[in-house]
Amino acid sequence: MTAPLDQHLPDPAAVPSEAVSDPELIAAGLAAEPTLTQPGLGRRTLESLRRDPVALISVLVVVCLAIVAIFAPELAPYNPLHAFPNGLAADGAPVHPDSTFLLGTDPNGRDVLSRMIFGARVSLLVGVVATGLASIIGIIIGGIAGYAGGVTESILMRLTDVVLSFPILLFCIALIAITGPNTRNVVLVIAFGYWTYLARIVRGLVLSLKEREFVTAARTLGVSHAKILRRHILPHLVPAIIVYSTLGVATSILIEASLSYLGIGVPIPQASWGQMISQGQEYFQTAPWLLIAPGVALIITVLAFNLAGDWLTDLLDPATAEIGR
Amino acid sequence: MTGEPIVDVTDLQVHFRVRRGLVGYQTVRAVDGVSFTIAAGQTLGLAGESGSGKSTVARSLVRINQPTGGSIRVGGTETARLRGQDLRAYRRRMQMVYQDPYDSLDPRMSVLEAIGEGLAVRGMARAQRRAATEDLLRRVNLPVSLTSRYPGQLSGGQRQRVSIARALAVSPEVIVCDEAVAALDVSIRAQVLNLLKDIQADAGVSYLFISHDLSTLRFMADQVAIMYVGRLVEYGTSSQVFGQPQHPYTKALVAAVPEITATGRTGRTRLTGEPPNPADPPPGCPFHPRCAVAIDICKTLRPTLRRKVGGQFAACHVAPDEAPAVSSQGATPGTPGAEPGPAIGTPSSSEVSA
Amino acid sequence: MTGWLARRLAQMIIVVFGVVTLAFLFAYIVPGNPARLVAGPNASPEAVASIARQLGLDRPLWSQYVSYVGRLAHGNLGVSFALQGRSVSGEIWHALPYTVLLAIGGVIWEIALGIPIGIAAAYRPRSIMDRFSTLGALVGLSAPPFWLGLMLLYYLGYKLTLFPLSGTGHPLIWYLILPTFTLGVGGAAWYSRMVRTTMLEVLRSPYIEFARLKGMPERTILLRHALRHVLTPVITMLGMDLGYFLGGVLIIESVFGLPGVGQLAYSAIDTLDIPMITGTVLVAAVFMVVMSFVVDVAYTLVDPRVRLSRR
Amino acid sequence: MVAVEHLTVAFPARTGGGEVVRDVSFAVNPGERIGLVGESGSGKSMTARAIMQLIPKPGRVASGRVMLLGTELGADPKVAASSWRGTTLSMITQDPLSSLNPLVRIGTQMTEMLRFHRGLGRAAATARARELLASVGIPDPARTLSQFPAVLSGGMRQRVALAIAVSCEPRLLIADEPTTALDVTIQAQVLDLLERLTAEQGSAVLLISHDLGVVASFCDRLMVMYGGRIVESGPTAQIIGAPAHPYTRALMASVPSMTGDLPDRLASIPGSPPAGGVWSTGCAFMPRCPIARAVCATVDPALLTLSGAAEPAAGDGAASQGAADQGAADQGAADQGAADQGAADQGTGTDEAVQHAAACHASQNESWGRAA
Repeated sequence: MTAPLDQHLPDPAAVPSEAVSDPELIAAGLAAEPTLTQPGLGRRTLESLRRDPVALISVLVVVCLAIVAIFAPELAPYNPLHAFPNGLAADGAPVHPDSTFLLGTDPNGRDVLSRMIFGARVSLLVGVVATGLASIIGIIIGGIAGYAGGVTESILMRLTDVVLSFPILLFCIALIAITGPNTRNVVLVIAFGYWTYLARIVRGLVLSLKEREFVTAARTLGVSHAKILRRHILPHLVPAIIVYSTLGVATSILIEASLSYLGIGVPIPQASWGQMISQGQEYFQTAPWLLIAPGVALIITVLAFNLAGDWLTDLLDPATAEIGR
Repeated sequence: MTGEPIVDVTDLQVHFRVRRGLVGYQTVRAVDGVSFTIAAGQTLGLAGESGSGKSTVARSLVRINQPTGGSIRVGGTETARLRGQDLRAYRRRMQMVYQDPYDSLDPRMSVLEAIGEGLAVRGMARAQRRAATEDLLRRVNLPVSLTSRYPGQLSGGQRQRVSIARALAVSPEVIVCDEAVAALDVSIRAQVLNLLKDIQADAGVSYLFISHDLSTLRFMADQVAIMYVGRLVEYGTSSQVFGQPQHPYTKALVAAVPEITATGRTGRTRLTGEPPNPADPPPGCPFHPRCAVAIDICKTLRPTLRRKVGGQFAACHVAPDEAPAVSSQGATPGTPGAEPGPAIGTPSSSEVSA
Repeated sequence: MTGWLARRLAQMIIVVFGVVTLAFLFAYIVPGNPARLVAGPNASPEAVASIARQLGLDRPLWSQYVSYVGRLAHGNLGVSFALQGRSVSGEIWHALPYTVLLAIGGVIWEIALGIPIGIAAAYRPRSIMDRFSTLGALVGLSAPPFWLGLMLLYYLGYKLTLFPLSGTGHPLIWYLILPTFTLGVGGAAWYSRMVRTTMLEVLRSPYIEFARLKGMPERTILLRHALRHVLTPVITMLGMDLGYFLGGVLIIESVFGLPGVGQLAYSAIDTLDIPMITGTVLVAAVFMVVMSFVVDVAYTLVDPRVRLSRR
Repeated sequence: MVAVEHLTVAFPARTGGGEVVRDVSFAVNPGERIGLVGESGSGKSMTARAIMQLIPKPGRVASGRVMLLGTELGADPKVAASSWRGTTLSMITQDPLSSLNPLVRIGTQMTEMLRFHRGLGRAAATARARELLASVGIPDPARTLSQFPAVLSGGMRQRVALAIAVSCEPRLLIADEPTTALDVTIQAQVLDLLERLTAEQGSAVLLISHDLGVVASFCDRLMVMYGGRIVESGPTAQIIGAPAHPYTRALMASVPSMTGDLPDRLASIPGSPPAGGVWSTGCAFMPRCPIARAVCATVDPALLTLSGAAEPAAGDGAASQGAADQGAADQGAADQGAADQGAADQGTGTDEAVQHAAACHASQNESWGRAA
């Protein structure tokens, strides 16, 4: 597999952390003009969706996927696990797409469309839960490392480095091979691989927030550390967390598909896109839809999450707006 | 006007450790033996170039930086080594107004929340905070309608007033203003300076007013201290220091102030060179490489603050000392009751620097 | 800089130790008795016990850890359970050339596709070229690599018979074109996006304005003044990718049937060959750690500002 | 030599813009030192960028033009900007820490310009760069050439930027807040250097600053900007000695002095400068003006020569309220009073340009008796 997407996430922590920041060395430049009154976030969201059709479509796709995933039993035409007798041609080959089976059948005579719909459920569930878990771990570890500094920071960041250096996919595969493939394990190993990126991002943000004058001001007012973290630091992390979680869902879905493709993801006979591709692989000369349908669904899903993440980046500006004015 | 000094800083040292090598450190003496006092209701102006340590002095007074040595007595209480609950209680007595009006207010907190945070620290119940916030806004000449605004909706001058109101929320005895007007436009700067003076007249707070702009200091300060590479080089009343500067560095600073006169730029004394790196200051008097009147001893022996002919203190081998006949009591800068003399000639500052 | 280098090296050693410990713990917390795995399902309890003694499994954990680290220090990764009598390091050594070629090829595709496309997109933002490449980059990012590989095999290999279908042969490069491309295309998409963003940001900076004020032609500004700023993040990403690829790109190897380190690990997992699994995991992790060290050093050499702050 | 004629720079309204520079006209004569003073958002930096034809997007020159030696800049797309930018006109900007490319050696940043504009070879360009660095007071120029900007202090970097800007002996050097980010002693050094270099080469200087003190000590002639317009212009001595516009007066009074008696309070201007780009009709300073009249709210006063400066006898003619030709016409309020054409045309010629002029309804009446 190629480098996972998360490897390329812009990393605020990449800035050399040892750089000296003597307040007196920062020149007393002229202040910029005050920004004009900004409309509320709700109105800005609608406005930017109206101006950006690509973002609108991607958000709609994400919403549709969520609906499909939630109402899979209601939306799917057939039971995804049922092998139809008429689902296989006389020679035992899968049936081409027709009016009965809109996307044809698989080598077991099961309806591909129904399996796709239930596959969406698996993809989203794994993507969202794994990312959520990773975010929580990442925020806690990154936040503590950034705010506490010193030895605590060194220990936590070396720990992060160790996990980061591990070949996560290989590690996941080994773990799952030993513990047995099930959805819970898939979620856990993906979360185990992904929290490090969030931890590094959160640590970088907290480090820079900690040096901001309004945090210093709160400290000199005598505000407690807990209150500073809750009121001055956490709210500024929200945009970054939203953006990187959205991108994280895309990454997690890809990893889940890869694991399932290798046969160690979501266990058979449950439907998963990656596993469908793996199964269709042998039939790609006679039944290309087995390969194309789940592949296209994967691309569209991941693309939609990536585009939504891009749009959120513009809207919330995790790196600058929250640090900016 | 006089009385016990509210702030009495003696031989303040703030050193930073910079990593060198695998386990080694190098010590940077950002502040190296600074002593001064501020009388109640008065203003001490502190001037110096980048890297002189003036902001570090400010930050160690409000305990953002931990002093390495020396004492900071506020209202008679030693505060340099307070921790935990005591430190939080102390913070209320000493507040700070920051340079950058765009960074010193949390962009996600409304004016009410920002000022209310200070009131909450003082223990005020939530119900009373709105009225108290409005009072504070009135004191800094802002309309009370601003309470629900966010910093992004305020101009630089308005933000700086909100910062002042937030500082006032805890009723401090001393406010440290670190380049508090440097980022403001000239016409706004005058408004804020006037406001600070009004507040002082009303509430009797003392200021440590830090600025690189000497004309602003002359307007604001009762006493003035000039810093160069971590130490005071001149210290006296505003009229002594600006009227008859004794240290050659102060003289050059005063001469370099661009005045609004159409007299051109000729015939002024100019400093050559740049301020030294605080991590590696020159031996002897740190100013000697840039000094026009330096003599041999300046290269080896670091001068201590001594009373000079104008009545102020200066750390210079060349500037003539005060004639012994003059009573030192009469010429004490600004606060006759608080004689800073003995506190200044501390042993560490008279040692020959390595 | 030597001080910084020493500290960074110490940091790297700590991380390597962490990785080794994690790999060790992994191998020994695995459910089931490794001795039984070695002895086979039909072995007598006595045989299993004797193998356990041979492997030192009866000793306390810390003592096993010490001898494990001691063996590692001599480059000894142990003996494979599944491939009787063969040393793990020897197997990895045989598989490594394929993985190295694959990794280098993938990185070459990333650079060759990503950087020019990114520059072209930044040169005229919002132009047709920009929009086209942005969309292409996003699709490249979102396509699952195993699916992309299969599609390439199907259309270019099977339908058009332009490329061999899978495995290895002569000339080897012929067999590597599709796998390396599949490997590099996702990264290339990232590179082009990152180059574009960085470039646009740099082009708004005061020093670019100053270069314009100097009257320098736009070409010089782009290639001499702006491009350098793109190189730093590219070096970071390149190094990390290389480190990652060198650990074995399991999916690509398995789609294209290349006998690299990834395949080795995969089949080891199939047979629960613990020494082989930990060996490959360890090798991959060490590549990663070393590359991130190399990247940091390269960073220091490339950017004079970083050099100053890292005394 | 350089003439700015009725220049208006506008940003699209949706970006929160508007006209940030409005109807600005002035001329720079060879070898002249001219100052442009104003607060943030007054349009002074944008005026400079408009001269260099480098207005940041999405801004644009909405009307007016910039003439260089009789040719309009940017009129002929075949004439590359590099034919005059950096050679005839050059500019240094405020932030010395970021105006040099941190990843390019100082030598390259200097020689690339000499090689491109002057066609010098590598060795000749390097030799010239060394001379230039020495002339701006950089110790060890040869070594500095091979270094990166990060090793230099802010003051040293601004010296290098200055050396680059004068390396092709420009006819006009625009210096936009060149010393604002520097310490006061370094500031004086850099200004001295600017003075010496431009005097040696006979270059004119347009010095832009928020600090009236800096500009007054350096320039022969001043222009004061407020709300995108020039509100007062004239010889330095006349403006400093007898400021005509209430804004200029207030600006001078709000800066504490180093000499003389200390006031208890500083004279301050109430309110804040306009947020930039969005103006009501009438004088932009009106809301803050202590001497505003009814007419100030509706008619934007034109920049009129104060006849009192040149010909005291004719003072009354120019000083009539609303004596604005362009301003009144633009606002559709030409009936506000008879325009004195001769005095109203602040013009671009040498003679008019050095006369004291102000854009204020009230002060044109009242102040001149006092000044004369």
